Amino acid sequence: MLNWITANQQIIYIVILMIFVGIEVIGRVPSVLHTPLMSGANAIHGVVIIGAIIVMGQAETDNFLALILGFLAVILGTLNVVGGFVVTDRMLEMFKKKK
Amino acid sequence: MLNWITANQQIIYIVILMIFVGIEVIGRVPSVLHTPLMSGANAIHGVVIIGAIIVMGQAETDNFLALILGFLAVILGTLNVVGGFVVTDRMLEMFKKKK
Amino acid sequence: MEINILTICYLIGSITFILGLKMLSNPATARKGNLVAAAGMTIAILGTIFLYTDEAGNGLHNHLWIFGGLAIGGVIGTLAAKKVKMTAMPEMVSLFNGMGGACAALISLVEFNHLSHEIQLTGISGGHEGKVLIIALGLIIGSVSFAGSMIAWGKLNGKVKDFSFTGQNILNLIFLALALAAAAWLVIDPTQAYLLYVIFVLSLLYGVLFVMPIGGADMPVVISLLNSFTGVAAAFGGFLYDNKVMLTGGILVGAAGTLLTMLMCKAMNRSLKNVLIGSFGGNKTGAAHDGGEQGGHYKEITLSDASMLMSYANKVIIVPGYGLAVAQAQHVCHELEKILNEKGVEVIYAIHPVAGRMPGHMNVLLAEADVSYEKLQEMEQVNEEFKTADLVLILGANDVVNPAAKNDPASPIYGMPILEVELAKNVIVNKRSMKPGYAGIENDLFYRPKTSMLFGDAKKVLQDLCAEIKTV
Amino acid sequence: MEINILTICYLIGSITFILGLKMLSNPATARKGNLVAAAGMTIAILGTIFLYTDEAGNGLHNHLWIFGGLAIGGVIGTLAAKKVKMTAMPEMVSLFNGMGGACAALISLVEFNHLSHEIQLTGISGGHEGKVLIIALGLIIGSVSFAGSMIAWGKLNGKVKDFSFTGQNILNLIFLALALAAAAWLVIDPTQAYLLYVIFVLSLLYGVLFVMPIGGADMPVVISLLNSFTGVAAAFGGFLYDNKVMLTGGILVGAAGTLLTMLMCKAMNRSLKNVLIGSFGGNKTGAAHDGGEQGGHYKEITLSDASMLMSYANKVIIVPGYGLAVAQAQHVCHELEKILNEKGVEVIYAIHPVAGRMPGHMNVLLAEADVSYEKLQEMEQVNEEFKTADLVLILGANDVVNPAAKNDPASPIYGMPILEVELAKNVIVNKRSMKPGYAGIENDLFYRPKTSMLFGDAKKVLQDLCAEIKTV
Ligand SMILES: NC(=O)c1ccc[n+]([C@@H]2O[C@H](COP(=O)([O-])OP(=O)(O)OC[C@H]3O[C@@H](n4cnc5c(N)ncnc54)[C@H](OP(=O)(O)O)[C@@H]3O)[C@@H](O)[C@H]2O)c1
Ligand SMILES: NC(=O)c1ccc[n+]([C@@H]2O[C@H](COP(=O)([O-])OP(=O)(O)OC[C@H]3O[C@@H](n4cnc5c(N)ncnc54)[C@H](OP(=O)(O)O)[C@@H]3O)[C@@H](O)[C@H]2O)c1
Repeated sequence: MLNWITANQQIIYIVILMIFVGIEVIGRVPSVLHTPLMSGANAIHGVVIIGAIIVMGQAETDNFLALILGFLAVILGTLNVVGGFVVTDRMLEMFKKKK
Repeated sequence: MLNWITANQQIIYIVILMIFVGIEVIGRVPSVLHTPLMSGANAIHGVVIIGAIIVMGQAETDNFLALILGFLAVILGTLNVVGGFVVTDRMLEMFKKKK
Repeated sequence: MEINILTICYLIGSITFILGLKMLSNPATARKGNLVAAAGMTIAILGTIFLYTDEAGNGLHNHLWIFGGLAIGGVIGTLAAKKVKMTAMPEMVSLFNGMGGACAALISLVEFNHLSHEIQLTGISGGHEGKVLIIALGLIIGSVSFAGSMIAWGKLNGKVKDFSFTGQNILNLIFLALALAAAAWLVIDPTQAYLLYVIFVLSLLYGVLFVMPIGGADMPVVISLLNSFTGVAAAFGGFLYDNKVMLTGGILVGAAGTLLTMLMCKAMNRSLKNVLIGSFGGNKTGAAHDGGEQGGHYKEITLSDASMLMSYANKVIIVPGYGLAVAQAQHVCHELEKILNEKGVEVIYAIHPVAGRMPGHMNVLLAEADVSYEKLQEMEQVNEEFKTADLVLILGANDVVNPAAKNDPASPIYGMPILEVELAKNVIVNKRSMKPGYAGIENDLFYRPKTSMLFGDAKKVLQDLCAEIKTV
Repeated sequence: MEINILTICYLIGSITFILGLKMLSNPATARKGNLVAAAGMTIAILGTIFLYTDEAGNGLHNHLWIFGGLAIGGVIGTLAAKKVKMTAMPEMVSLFNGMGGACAALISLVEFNHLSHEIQLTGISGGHEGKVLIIALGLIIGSVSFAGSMIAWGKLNGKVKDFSFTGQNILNLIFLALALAAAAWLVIDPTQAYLLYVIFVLSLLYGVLFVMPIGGADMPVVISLLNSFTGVAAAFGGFLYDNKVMLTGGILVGAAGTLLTMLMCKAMNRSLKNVLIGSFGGNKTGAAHDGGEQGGHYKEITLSDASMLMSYANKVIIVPGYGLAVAQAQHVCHELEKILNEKGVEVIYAIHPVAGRMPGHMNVLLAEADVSYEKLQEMEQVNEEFKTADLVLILGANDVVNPAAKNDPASPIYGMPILEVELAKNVIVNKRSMKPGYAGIENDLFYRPKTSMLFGDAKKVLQDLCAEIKTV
C-alpha cells in the first residue's frame, strides 16, 4: 500500500489537482446555467468512448463477444458524446441575447 | 523533444493543472486582501528551503564551499518561510473583526 | 513518434475540457465553451483511432466497425438531440448519461474477458489484483449510473412512477454491499469469472432501487449526481488503460458534477441527503393538507375584472412557475404579453432561480415561445422593480412567492430567497385550486388583502384573458 | 518505507498550500489559511530532514548545520517580522522574497559544482543537458528575483532613488539575452564552469536595472511580480530534485502570483506593461502641471469654520489617502473621531481599494491606530451613504476622489471607480498645496462649489482641529 503510493505519486497528484480544478472552475456558476453545465459535463464524461474504441480496435476478428460488446460500447459512447454536446448547444442557444 | 513529452507527460499534467489551480483559487480575492495574499504566497515559495536542506545534508564534510553556501541557503530559505508566515499573520490580525 | 503525437492530442483534450467547463459556467462564454470541449473531444477520439498503439507497438484494427459505431451513434445522437422538445431536455441528458454509464460497464465486461483468457492461457492468477479491482469498480459504478439514469429518464417522461416500501434504504445498502463483496472476492480469485455477472446484476438492481423512491421533481438533482458517477466510471477507464485524457476528463466531471449537485440542492434550500432519502424531512404527506383547512379567507376575481386591471395598468410583472410548464401555456403567455404591449402596457417576467422543476426551466420554457431574453429578469433585479408595478400576475407559481420563506423560521423553505411580489399594488394568482406546490406547504400570500385568485388551468385562463382583453 | 512516508508528507504539503492559498483569498478564513500553509510547510521540512534518502538509500547528514541554519533563520525571521512597523510590511515582504530568490540561486551554484566534479571524475560531459538547463534557469530567475527584491526594498524605505536613462530597456534586454545565451552555451559544454558565474552576474545586473526605473509607488506590483518569479525558481528546484512539493508549491505561487499582479494592476486601472515600462503612458511630467494653472477658482476654509461645521454635523465621512500615511497622522485622526463621537457626531471612514500605495494600506494604517474595523466601509457600500452625510473630510487623498475618472474619457484614470464624495452636503479637502497626486493629474473636485480647501500637513491640521473642536 505505502509502496504503491510512492510508485503512483504522480497519478495521485494528477487526481487530486483535477479534483481541485473541477471544483474551483465551476464555483461561480449562476443557477440559471446549472442545467446546461450539467449537460456539458455529461458530454465530457463521454470521453469513456476512447476506452470503447480501444476495446473495439484490439478485439480479435473471431472473438464475437468482444466485437459485439465493443461495437455496442462505441455506439453508446458516441451517443453520449455527440448527443451531449448537441443538446447542450441547443440549450445554450436559448440563453443568447437577442439583440 | 517529442519523446520527452511522452516520458514526462505526468509532470506536464501536474504543472498545467497546478497553474489552473493557482489561477482559479485566488480568482475571487477582494482587493483589500491583495497584500496579505501576496505575503502568504511569498511564504509558500519558501518551500525552496527543502532544496537547501538537501544540498546541506548531502554536502561532504570537507567540501567547504558546499557547506558554506548550503548553510547560507538554509538560513535564507528559513528567513523566507518563517518571516513570510509571521508577517502575513500579523497583517491578517488587523483584518479580524473586533467585536 | 505516433505515440508522442497522441500524448499531445490527449493533453489538448484535457485542457479543452477544463477550459470548456470554465467557460460553460459563465453566461457570456457558455456556448463557446461547449464547442471548445467538443473540439478537444474530437481531437482525442481521432487521435486514438489513428495513433494508438499497444505496448508491442501494434495499432488498432477493426476500423470499419469503429467508424460504423461512430456513425450510428453520431446520427442517432444528433437527431435525438435536435428533435427533442426544449422542455424534455433533462430527460435527454439523463438518457445520454445512461449511455455513458453503459459504455463504461461494457468496457469492463470485455476487458475482464480478455483477462480471463490470459489467466487461462498462462495459468497465473496472481498479480492481476489492481487490474481486476479497477475493472470491478468501473463495472459497479457504470452499471449503477446506467440503471439509475434509465429510471430517472422514465420518471421525467412519466413512464415510471414513484415506488417505495419500508426498509428500502436498507435493502439498497445490502445490494451495494453484496456487489462490493463480490468484487473483493473476484480480486482475490479472478478465476471465478461468473462473479463479474453477479456484480453486474447487483449493481443494476442497486441503481434501480436507489432512484425509484425519489420524487420526480427531484430528478434534476439525481441526474446531476449520476452524471458525476459516470465521470468517475470514465476515470476508472483511464486507470485501466493508463489513459490520461479519460482519467482527467472523468475526474473533472466527477468533481464538478458533485459540486454542481450540491449547488443545485442549495438553490432549493435543501441538503443532498434530504433529496436522496427523504422528501422535505419526510413529512410531505403530513404538511400537504388541502386548501381551505387553514380557515383563512381568500378573494376571487372574475376574468373580466382581471382583464380590466391588466389593460389599464402601466406595468405588469408576470411570475411564471411550474404550473405554466405543466399546462404548456408558454405560447399563450407570450400572446398575452404582445396584446398588452399593443395596449401600451409594459410587461416583464420575474424569473426565480428554482421556479419549475429544473434550473433554468422558465428560461427554456419562455425561450421556446420566443419571449425575448431582455424581458426575463433575475430575482435580484426584479425584486427592486416590484414596487414600480401596478400588477403582478402569478402563473402556476407557488413556493417561489411564499412569504413563509422570509417570515416563518419553522417553515421547511425558510431561508430561501423569494420574489417579493407584495411590493406591487395588486397581485393576481392563477392556479387550479388552493392545493400546495412542490414543498407541500400552505402559502399565506393567497390570503393577503392585495391578492386575488383566478382559478383554472393556466392555458385555458390565459386564452380567455387574451380574448377578453382584445375586446376591452 | 521512509521514502513512502516522505511522499505522503509532501502530498500533505502540496494540499495545504492549495487550501491555504484558497483560504487566504477570503477575509473570513484568511488567517487560518496562513496557518494551514505554515503547518504543511513544517511537515514537509521535518519530513525532508528525517526521511529523505538519495537513490543509493543514504539519508541526509550534517544535521547540526541544518538545524543551526534553521534556528538562525527562524529567530531572525521571527524577530524581523514581529518588530517591523505595520506600514513597512511591504518592504519586509520584499526582503523575504529576495531571500527566497537568493536561496534558489545558491542551490543552483552548489548543484552545478557537484555536477562539475562528477563530470571531471567520469570524464563524460554528455547526457547532462536537462540538469544543466534546469540549474541555469533556476540560477537566472533566482538571481533576478533576489536583486530585484533588494532594489524594491531599498526604494520602499527610501534608500534607493528612481534612476533611468534612455535606452535602459534595451540594455536590460541585452543583459537578459546574454545570460540566456551563456546558459545555452553551458548546456552544450558543461565543462565551461566559469560560465555559471557569468550567468549569475548578468542576472543580478538585469534584476537591478529592471526595477531601478520603476517609481516607488509601483513597488507593490513589482514585488508581487518578483514573488511569482521566486515561485518559478522554487519549481525549478522541484524539477532538479524530482521533488513534488517544491514543484507544486513553486508553480502554485508562480501562477497565483502572476494573476495577483494583474489583479493589482487592474484595481489601479493600469496594465502591467504600463507599470513596468512607462509611468501613465509616459506623459507624467507633461500632465503634472502645478495647481492654479487651470485658472479655476477654489475656496479656502479657516480652521475654526471647519471645526464648527464638523461639530454641528450629524454624520461625517472621512476619506483617508496617501497623504495621511505620509504625515503619519493616523493616531490624531482616531483622536478626532473620538472627540466628534463624544459630541454625538457619527463618524465613518470610506476606504477606496487603491487609496495609499499598497492594497489594504488604509486598513493597515487605521488598524494601527486602533480604529475599529466596523467603521471602515468599502467603496461600494459607502458610495450609497455619501448622500446621508453632512460633511466629507478628505485627508491627503486625491486620485481616488477625482471625478475625471467618471467624466473625462481622455483622463489616464478614466474608468477607475471612485468615491463619490460630491453626493454629500459639504466637502473639506486637506492637503498641503494644489499639487496633484500619484497619477499626476489635476483634480476638478477642488474647484467645485461644494468643496473647501484646508491647506497644511495632515498631522498638524488634525491636531489643530482637535484642539479647536474641544473648545466649541
Ligand atoms: N427549479 C429547480 O431546479 C427545481 C428542481 C426540483 C424542485 N424544485 C422546487 O420546485 C418548486 C418550484 O416552485 P414553483 O413556484 O415554480 O412551483 P410550485 O411551488 O411547485 O407550485 C406550482 C403550482 O402550480 C399549480 N399548477 C399545477 N398545474 C397547473 C395548471 N395546469 N395550471 C395552473 N396552475 C397549475 C399548482 O397548484 P394547483 O394544483 O392548485 O393548480 C402548484 O401550486 C420549489 O419548491 C423548488 O424548490 C425546483
Ligand atoms: N493602493 C495601491 O495598491 C496602490 C499602489 C500603487 C499606486 N497606487 C495609486 O495611488 C493613488 C492613491 O490615491 P490617493 O488618493 O490615496 O493618493 P494620491 O492621489 O497619491 O494623493 C495623495 C495626496 O496627498 C497629499 N499629501 C501628501 N503628503 C501630505 C501630507 N503630509 N499632509 C497632507 N496631504 C498630503 C498630496 O497633495 P499635496 O502634495 O498637495 O499635499 C497628494 O495629492 C491612486 O492613483 C492609485 O492608483 C495605489
